[in-house]
Amino acid sequence: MDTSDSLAIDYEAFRNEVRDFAMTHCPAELRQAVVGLKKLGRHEMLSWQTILYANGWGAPNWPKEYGGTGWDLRRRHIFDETMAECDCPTQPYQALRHIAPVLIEFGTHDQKALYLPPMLRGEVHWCQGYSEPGAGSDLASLKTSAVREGDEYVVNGQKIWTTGAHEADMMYALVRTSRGTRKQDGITMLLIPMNSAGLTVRPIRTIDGLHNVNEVFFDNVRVPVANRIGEEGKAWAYGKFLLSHERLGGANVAPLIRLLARTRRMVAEEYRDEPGSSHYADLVRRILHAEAEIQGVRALGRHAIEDIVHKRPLGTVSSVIKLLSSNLMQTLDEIGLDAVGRRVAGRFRAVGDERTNAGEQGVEWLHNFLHGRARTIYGGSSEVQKNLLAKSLFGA
Amino acid sequence: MDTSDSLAIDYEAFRNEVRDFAMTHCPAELRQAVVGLKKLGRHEMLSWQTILYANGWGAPNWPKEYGGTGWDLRRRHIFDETMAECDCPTQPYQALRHIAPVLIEFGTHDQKALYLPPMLRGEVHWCQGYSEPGAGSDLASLKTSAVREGDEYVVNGQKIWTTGAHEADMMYALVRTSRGTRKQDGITMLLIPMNSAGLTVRPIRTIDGLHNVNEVFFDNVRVPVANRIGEEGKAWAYGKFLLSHERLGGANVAPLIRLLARTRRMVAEEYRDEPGSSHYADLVRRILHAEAEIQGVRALGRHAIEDIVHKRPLGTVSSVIKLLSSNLMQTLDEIGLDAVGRRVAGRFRAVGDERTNAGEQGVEWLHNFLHGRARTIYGGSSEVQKNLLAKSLFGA
Amino acid sequence: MSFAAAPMVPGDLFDSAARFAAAYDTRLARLASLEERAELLEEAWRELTALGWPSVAIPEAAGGAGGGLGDVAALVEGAACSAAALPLASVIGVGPILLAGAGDAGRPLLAGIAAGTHRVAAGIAPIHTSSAGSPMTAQWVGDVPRLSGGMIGIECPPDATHVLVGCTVEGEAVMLLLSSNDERAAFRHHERIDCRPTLDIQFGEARLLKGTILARGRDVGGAIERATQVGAFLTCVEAVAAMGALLGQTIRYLNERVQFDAPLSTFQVLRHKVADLYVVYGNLRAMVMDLLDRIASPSAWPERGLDLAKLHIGAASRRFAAATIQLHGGMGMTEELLASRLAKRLLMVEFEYGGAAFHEARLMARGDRPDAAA
Amino acid sequence: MSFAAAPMVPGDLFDSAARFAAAYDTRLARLASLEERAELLEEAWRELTALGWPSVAIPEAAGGAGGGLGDVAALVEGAACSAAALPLASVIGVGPILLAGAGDAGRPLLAGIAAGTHRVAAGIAPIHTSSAGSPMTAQWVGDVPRLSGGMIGIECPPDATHVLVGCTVEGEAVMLLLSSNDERAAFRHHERIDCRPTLDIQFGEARLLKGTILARGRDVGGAIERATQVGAFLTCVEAVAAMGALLGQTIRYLNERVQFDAPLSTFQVLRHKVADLYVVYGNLRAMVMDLLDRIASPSAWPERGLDLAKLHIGAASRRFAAATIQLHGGMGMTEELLASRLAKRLLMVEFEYGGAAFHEARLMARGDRPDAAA
Repeated sequence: MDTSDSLAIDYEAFRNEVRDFAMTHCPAELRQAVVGLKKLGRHEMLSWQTILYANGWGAPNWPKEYGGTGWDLRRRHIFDETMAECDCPTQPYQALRHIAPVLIEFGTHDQKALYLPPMLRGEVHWCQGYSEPGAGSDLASLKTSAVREGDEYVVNGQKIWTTGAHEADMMYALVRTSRGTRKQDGITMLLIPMNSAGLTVRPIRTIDGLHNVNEVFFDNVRVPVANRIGEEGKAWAYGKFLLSHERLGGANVAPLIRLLARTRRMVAEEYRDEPGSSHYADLVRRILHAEAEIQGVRALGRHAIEDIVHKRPLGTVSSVIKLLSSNLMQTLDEIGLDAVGRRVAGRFRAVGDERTNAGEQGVEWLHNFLHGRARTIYGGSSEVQKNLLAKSLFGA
Repeated sequence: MDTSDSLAIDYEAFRNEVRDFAMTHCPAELRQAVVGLKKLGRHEMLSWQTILYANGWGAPNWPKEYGGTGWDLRRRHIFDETMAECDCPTQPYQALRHIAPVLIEFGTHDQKALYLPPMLRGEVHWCQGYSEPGAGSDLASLKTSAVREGDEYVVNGQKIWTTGAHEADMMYALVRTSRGTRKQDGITMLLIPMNSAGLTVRPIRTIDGLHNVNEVFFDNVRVPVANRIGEEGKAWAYGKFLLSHERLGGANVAPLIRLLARTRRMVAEEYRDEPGSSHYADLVRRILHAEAEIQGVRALGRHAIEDIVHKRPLGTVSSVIKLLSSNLMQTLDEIGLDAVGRRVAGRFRAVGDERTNAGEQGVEWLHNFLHGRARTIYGGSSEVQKNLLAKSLFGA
Repeated sequence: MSFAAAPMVPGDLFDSAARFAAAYDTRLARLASLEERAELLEEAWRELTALGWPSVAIPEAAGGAGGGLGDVAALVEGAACSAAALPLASVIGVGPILLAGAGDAGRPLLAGIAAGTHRVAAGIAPIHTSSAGSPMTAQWVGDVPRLSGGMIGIECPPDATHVLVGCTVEGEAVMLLLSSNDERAAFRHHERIDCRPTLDIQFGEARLLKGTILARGRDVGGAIERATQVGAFLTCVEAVAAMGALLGQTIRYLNERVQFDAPLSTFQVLRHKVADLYVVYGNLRAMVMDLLDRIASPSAWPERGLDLAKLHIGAASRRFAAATIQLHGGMGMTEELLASRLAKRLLMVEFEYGGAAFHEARLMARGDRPDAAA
Repeated sequence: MSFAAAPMVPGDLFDSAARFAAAYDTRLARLASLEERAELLEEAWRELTALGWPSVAIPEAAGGAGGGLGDVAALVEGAACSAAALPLASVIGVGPILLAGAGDAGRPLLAGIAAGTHRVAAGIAPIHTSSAGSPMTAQWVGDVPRLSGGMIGIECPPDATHVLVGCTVEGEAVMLLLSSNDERAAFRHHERIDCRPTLDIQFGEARLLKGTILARGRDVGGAIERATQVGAFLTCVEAVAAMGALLGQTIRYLNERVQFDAPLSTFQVLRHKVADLYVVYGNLRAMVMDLLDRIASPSAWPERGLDLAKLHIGAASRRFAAATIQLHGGMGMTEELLASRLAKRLLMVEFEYGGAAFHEARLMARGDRPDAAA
């Protein structure tokens, strides 16, 4: 992070530059899909990545020497906010934000040279192999095993909830190479090609009826030792590094603000013919309360970024932001359900048209509601966040 | 309980008899005080008890041989419901419902002869000495000690939250006479005259600004051994007996129904000039939801009474009823606060008029709200009830 | 020993419906394609017709079993324990009650249903029209009703033969009967959020529907009102049944699932959340059982009680579903899990037979008048 | 190490107000009688006047300290940590802002306040009238305002010398100044639910108030609006301060209190409830700090942001108070406990400077227009 030149930077000019680029270079159909709350897959995400790369913005969070922008935290934050405001898709975060920083910190020279450039160019799609059937919130309980045989690891076991596994080229996975006294010991990180022999992807039909996540089975999958990140058995520390690196992902409240505006618009539209109904008033009231809370989250995010810039301790703010954001998104999802439900809940899927994004106008709010239930589960469930907060509040 | 003649009883005729009696014999000023959510003290409760006694209804829950009515459970339930519907005060429950059944079951002949008749006639006011500063939900942790010296116990320690201690003649108290391996052992029940030397009552000003409860200090208070109920050190069992005896106190939902009607009336009155306001609609909606839930609680109570009558196991229904009733009362209290608050919260106590029940019209709803916070604390806090339920639901 | 929900309407009907629905649900859960699911539902409907379910509430004189609402409730409750994707309540409960308003004119249709030759979807105008979109409107042209707009989300048995429409034409209650291939209307089929089959009917601009009037007048109006309330009530029955089943699933899951080296059921916050759900369930279960008792006594139809129940259960079902999905963690997001399907069944409750706005408006219009007797 | 709330506006003013208020609060909590409490509050007001607090926001030209809203906020925040029963925000914050709208005519009064010779209660018609009861109405009789009805619940310093009234007479904004013993009005004194002194003014049927006009016109209207929003904002500052203090009290209590042989702070449900409260507190604290920043930049008065904040914090304060009382068990019911007094302070928040209905109506009337700059 280059705070040295922070004073010299005109952040408002930067914001305008990003906005102009987004509005002129992001394809209309992509922005339309984002506005319509549609699911984005490999193709959409990689094509947008290619465009950003061409402008030198492939990796806002990487140092310049690896082809990143080298931006300071404030500019990264402005970039994220503005892109979200302009309804641009998110970049392939599993590659750029999750595994790349780990590679840059702990990878070998060869690994960086092999994997980073294709990520930048939007040529390779990555997925994350962490969760297992018996290891969700309690990730350290993972059991998928990797046994070393010569220059290879032989991997056996199962991953679950693997977003995008069916479209991915590569997976970065946590596997168990030994059992220590602490279950956090003996965990190793491997980069696994998805076309490896013995690797099977099975779609999970989620509650929204769509296919977003998968189970991934490993049956004697052989992975070269050269694909191991860092030391054997030390990957828990890399995971923690990643966590601290991404701890302010939640500070980008632009998606929340965008959903707020969209919800308000939709409710006004849906109740166009009943402006005096007490249910409309009730929905508007709930939107106002959500807006008020979002004011606070936005300020929390800004304060946190300033704390990082000024090297003040962050404390538990990332947990607070995660809890607030996930709850607020669900609040808005629920307002969405309430507004369109009477018209659309009885017509969720049209017989004779099973395309993912087909269906009655407004049905995306139901998908959103269902899909959004996971917001308080993934990325550290609300229960886990509250355990963390309580520990800090009570001093034990 | 005489279920033998249940089939022969005309319960509707009984209900009418109770209603007629209540409407003709309960003094208007008493019923007015109940309607106005006023605090009732010793005088009000005992005067009503005297009237009921004169009609042979002094103790609806006692067997006939002790001067009770000998009614079956259904009639007792109808009696309670109807009295509440008619806005009659509750009878002195600490005497009639709490200590009397214990006396009848475990007391000596002399104790019964000495204490029961004055209770019936409304001559003696009782209070309960259970809670201590370190023993609230965890009652068995009580520390007030009683050491035997000849024919007396010498009592030292402190009770807290003692309702009506400042107006009471007698206290039934749990004290510790020894320490066993289980902390439930070594607890003894004593009947203690409130005018004993060394006994001090200190008022607690509660959050509603009123004086309802007290601290009671024991400084070498000497209590005759003749005032001990049952065996020394066995009182935990008597407490449990009492609990099972009173476990359906909550089945009388008449107070809840009465508060519902009163809340509805008050809200309509308070918003008389703003019938179209969305806040009025919101309050009415909340009242409707409360009414719906009360339908369920009422049915739960009725089902539970039938279960007892037919000797079916009750399970956890008393916890369910307690949780629902206390929450619903608080919901209605809160609607009350919302409706009158803008007019009365800024004028809570009038300078120059400190009488308990003085103040702006409607201020009783604020008292009620504040006082009502304790509903989910006393008589088994909501947290304790949920622990009990969970144990039953999970089988451990 | 841990929790198992006790039926509200126990007996053979409940048991056989529960078994039947569980078996089909297991098969249905494996199928992703709408076409395959529709085929399986058709098979299920044939089987339950053979079991005589559609005739359970039809008078003996019309060839039915002459049962009451309690029998329908027992079947509906049993099936709801597995979130059965079948329009049972509306077809075997609401339909016959609506038809009863047609008097003799409805007799042949009732007989057809009882015989298994007719499968009838029952649409009720105020329930199945949405104020957003193009709600149905109707005028008289002489003696012929002219309909515009349409109706949406009508529950529909597999391969329906007829659609019954209860509506109002210029203030007069009218019952129309359309063949399911009537060319004067456009029919469109959907799955609801809980996977049940539904039907939209669009009449377009102004469609003259000659020969569709089955009955009209005051009895029809009464039947529409009664059918609406029975639909709402059976929805409540299903909601409580689904809650009980979901609670059982949740408790079992938390007892079995280990995280941080202990079963989830040892974590106090999760225990209390389950206790909260149990309290909600216990309250609503008692409410519904009580309403069933009151309904059984014909002198005191609990009009207000039914509206209150439906008003409240819609919102309660939503919260119940959300809480149980959260308690199941990631597993709660899998459609293949019975718990998720039960949760989706609960999400639908608010939108069936009148949502909160509908019942609130009725209650407010009626004032605080209590039901005839308690 | 466990939680301690960090001030939003740290510095000497905060520290001295916190110390001052804590000392008086300890003494006040022991007094049950309204008369004794009133005497102590009078002593406190004399002392804080000697410390110069009433003059903090008064321009130097009028003999004040020339401070800004930040200084007022610091004092108010410090005092709110002990739920001080003093009308600080309204007297030292809202009053001077209202008076500023009177221009030169207000100067002598401002000087009197700065000098400590005047104690002024500030009533604002739309805030301090209740639509239930007899709201104030006003007409012109020539150049003299004729007032009927009255105003209620105006925060009032001990032994007030004057009452300032901002209101509208036939569409024109007017500022009236009444002596506190003006015989044309009836004054009645109360304690609020949080023990602060308040004043009701009743004008009865139709009272001619000759010689009371301090100023009239557009600037007065602007000052009334500004004073209302500042009052609401300072209420939010107090609410957040009270929440922080209450959270600290609650955590300490749970760490110390043993039940079932373990400190209460070891029970997971209680831990999570406290975590929930902390999240609410953290959010509102950031919101209020952000608003203070935006207020400090005069080009972008955050009109919408302030309305949203007050709308939300009223309801949040209620829930916060209820939850902490429950967490304190029986202890939460004792008025002698600081936590109870903080909780009662929070209960009052919804009813100060416009409740939810007031701010909702403003927000809806204004549409979705955002503040000038974020």
